[in-house]
Amino acid sequence: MSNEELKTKITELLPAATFDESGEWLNINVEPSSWLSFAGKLRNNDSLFFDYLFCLTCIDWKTHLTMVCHLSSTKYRHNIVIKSKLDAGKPEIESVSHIWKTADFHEREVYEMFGVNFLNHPDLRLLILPDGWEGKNPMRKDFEDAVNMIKL
Amino acid sequence: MHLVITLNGETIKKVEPHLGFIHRSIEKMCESLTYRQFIYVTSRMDYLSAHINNQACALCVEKGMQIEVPERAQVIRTIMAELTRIASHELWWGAMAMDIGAFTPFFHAFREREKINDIMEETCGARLTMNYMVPGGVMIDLHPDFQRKVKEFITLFKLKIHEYDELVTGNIIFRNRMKDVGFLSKEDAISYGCSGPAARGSGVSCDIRKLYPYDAYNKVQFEEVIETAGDSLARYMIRIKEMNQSVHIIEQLIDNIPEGDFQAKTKAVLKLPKGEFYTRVETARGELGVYIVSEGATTPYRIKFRSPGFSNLSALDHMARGSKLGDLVAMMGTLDLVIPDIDR
Amino acid sequence: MPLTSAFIIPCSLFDILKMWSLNNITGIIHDWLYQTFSPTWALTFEMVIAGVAVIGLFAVLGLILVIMERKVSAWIQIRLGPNRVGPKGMLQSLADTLKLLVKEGLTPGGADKFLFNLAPIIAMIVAMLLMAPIAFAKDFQLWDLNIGVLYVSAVSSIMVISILMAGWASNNKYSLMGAMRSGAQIVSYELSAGLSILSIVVLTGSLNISDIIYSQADGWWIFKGHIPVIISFVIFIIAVTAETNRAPFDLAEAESELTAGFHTEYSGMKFALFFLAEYVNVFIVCAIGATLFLGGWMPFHIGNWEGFNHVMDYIPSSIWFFGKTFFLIFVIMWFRWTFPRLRIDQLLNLEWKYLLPISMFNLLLVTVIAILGWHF
Amino acid sequence: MVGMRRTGYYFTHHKEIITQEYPDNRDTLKLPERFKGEVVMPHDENNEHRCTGCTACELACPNGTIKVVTKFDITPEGKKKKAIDKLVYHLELCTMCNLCIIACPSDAIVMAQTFEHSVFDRAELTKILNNPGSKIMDGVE
Repeated sequence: MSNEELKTKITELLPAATFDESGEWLNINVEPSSWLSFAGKLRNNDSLFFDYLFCLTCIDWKTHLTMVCHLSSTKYRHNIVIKSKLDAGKPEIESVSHIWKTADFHEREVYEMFGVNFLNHPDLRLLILPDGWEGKNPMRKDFEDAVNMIKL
Repeated sequence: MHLVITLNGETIKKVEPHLGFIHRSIEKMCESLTYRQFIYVTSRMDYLSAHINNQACALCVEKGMQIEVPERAQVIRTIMAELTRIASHELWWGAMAMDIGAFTPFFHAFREREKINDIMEETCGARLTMNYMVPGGVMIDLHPDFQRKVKEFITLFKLKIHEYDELVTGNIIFRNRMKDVGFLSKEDAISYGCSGPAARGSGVSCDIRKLYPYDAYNKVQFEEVIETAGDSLARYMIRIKEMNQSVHIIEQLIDNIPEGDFQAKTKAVLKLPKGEFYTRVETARGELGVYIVSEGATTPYRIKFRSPGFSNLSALDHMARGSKLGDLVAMMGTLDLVIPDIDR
Repeated sequence: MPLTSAFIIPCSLFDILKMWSLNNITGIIHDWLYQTFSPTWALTFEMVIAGVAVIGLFAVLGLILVIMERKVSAWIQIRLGPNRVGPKGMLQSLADTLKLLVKEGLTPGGADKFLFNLAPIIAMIVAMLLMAPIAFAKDFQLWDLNIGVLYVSAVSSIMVISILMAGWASNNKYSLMGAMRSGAQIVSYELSAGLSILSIVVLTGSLNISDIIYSQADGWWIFKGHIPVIISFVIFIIAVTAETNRAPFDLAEAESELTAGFHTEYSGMKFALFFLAEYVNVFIVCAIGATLFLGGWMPFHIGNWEGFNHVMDYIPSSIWFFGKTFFLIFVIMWFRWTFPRLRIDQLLNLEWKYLLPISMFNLLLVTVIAILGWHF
Repeated sequence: MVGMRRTGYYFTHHKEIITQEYPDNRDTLKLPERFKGEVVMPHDENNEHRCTGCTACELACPNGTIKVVTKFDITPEGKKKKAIDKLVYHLELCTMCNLCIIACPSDAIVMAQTFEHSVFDRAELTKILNNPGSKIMDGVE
């Protein structure tokens, strides 16, 4: 499906969505509050059928955080990118781990690296960082490692 | 990696991976490295397909810079990537058999892998972490002996590949250990974000080389190996057949390496334009995604590696529940987990 | 001159072979002791000699088997194997033993100290006891008791106690799991091993090991006893491989699943004792197999070929015995380095669903053969 | 069973053994000329090297392995000329990525084929690549 068709389809599902076509794939900006219901529609809509979440990550823009989800359809082979802006102070978003099960691990990674709180996540614990990790989230831009080898 | 397993006798109730024991935060490291420098770090992620990782990064930078890669470089990259894939699958095959309890295949697999490593050493200067790909092509031209050595290797490999079937695949104990173990349905494989042989074993067509061809993959004929059984044996068979396909790809390219530059002319300092770039390649374990967010500086603003092992690992708990402890090692073997790839 | 030397060499060769055959050595020593000392002292000396011989044999066998295993595995795996210590690396296992001897024997904190230290000793004692009834050569046997076969199968089942003890006392989840597995495995495989031994007992009509060997003077049971004996031989080999915890049945120490199974926590000499006991056990079961099915020290005879049989008789009986035993050991090693490991449920299925019914039915067949006298 | 035939084959065919007896084969061991062992700076018979002290390698290195300490030489014409005092190389940080060799405009540094790097003191891994008293080769800018 071309980007134009995707656009019209998605506008039907979520009129509030804004689009950005500067990248390779269609970027869709959604509000964190509407993300969960929108994700369910993307997954279950027969003509979209985005059943393959291949990348879920987060970007720290210092002023705010951006959640980035790369979705693909194994049936129609089209890709989209979903972005939602989060508050830097208290980032919160609904978990989609029951829609795409792979999101479980990816969200846990984002949780510990960026401190994004995923609501209704089944098992939101530290995955990579050692238990009892104190301090800032390592992938945030304001995190300074005391032993950074590169900046010798 | 540390797996916490809840057992009832010998039956697995729950598997909980604890990660991060070798986490080096490569993504964070890359934020302070330039676009030429960060490629070498990615060899340390999935060290068994170091070439393909480097290739993914180089491709992503090329996409951002819109560098036209010379055909010769493309073909060299493809051959190298396929050699890496064979080497990786060889090691996997040996380690897999070792997990199941047979030691001998490990050494037999290393015999052929050693030949590939020698070829790599001769051309790239290293055996494991080559750092041979640079944005715009490859670092050095091929060694004059490269073609001859690769052809020798292919002849040898074709003589030896049936031994793998004799030693392991045809073994009745092995088949019993693998059959109907670690079942992963097609829907689950997609939902867990599995890729590579782990997903293809469940009948999901997900070979990036076919779907989104990069480098010289659109110039060669090969089949995407798909099995529908979804058990460990299917994933095993896929890798064995994939080795044959890789040999097939190399055979097509090795005599037709075009003349020309091995590297495109690039500026001394690379600066990606502002924007976001995502490339996907097929490593030996599955789909590797490189996601670069650039602010127009010489270093990436944010870089994310979507590693295949991380997603494949998340399916382990689902697969393992209700099976025996001995099956767990078989499942982990067929998922082909490389821990630095998961931890990054 | 060349002619005479050509005659002398074969003659002296035969003499040397005679000397090596260990025939009558026990008799000579026995007679000499009883002539020189009073019967009480003679008996004591005999016991001491036997004890020293067993311990010496235990150590030597362990060393030889370890180096043999390493060489066999290396050659199968297209490697060279140990080649640093001694000529062609033949002293490697001696060096390893020395290293293990001087290592500190750690006892983990939460372990049951008494049981933990007792377990390897029991394993070793069992292996030593099993040596008693084995006929190493013609008339060279420590204790030719009339229930030899029964004794072997009875004593060898004590082995499982030492493993369970080690697993339980280690206070380690891997050890316990390995011990439990190995308990289930050894107990169940004892059955088919016993049943296949029984088939020879039925044919011979005696539990005495030297009787069994003498009954094979005109041909080994594996050739005389038709297909049922071959079947029971195969079952015996499979069962003893499982009983000695060797791959493909090494679930008790499956290193990819359980680190090292029941001896995870053992180190130094305690580990070495387990290790030696395992190898000596392998030797013993192979010796039993060779005795029962391949005629022990009996030379290989073919029907009425007098010349051939005569040549075979010149090869000393101890060489026959050790040759057969080491051939069986090699077969078991060959198994180990070829096959992958079974899963625990497959292992028990194999025993209870296949081997046991087959060996039971097989025993019936053998009994019929024995009663009707169909064997040669 | 087929597997046993295969292993039996290798048991009896010793000529296929592939073990390399490493410390014993040092004399015959030949590494390919591109093998990346460590960074060295070749000097010719007059104790001259080709390094101009341009710090391109230092910039190219991702790990801060190379430190170029420059000094100013007085050329015969009386002009000040930049040259290296020391080229410090931290082998313990090096990942043999070859980027410095590629970056060097005057081919002053190359990869050596040595690979036995273990020493007892970590300080020994920090090396100074230029020989004491060495000079820049004529004609290298």
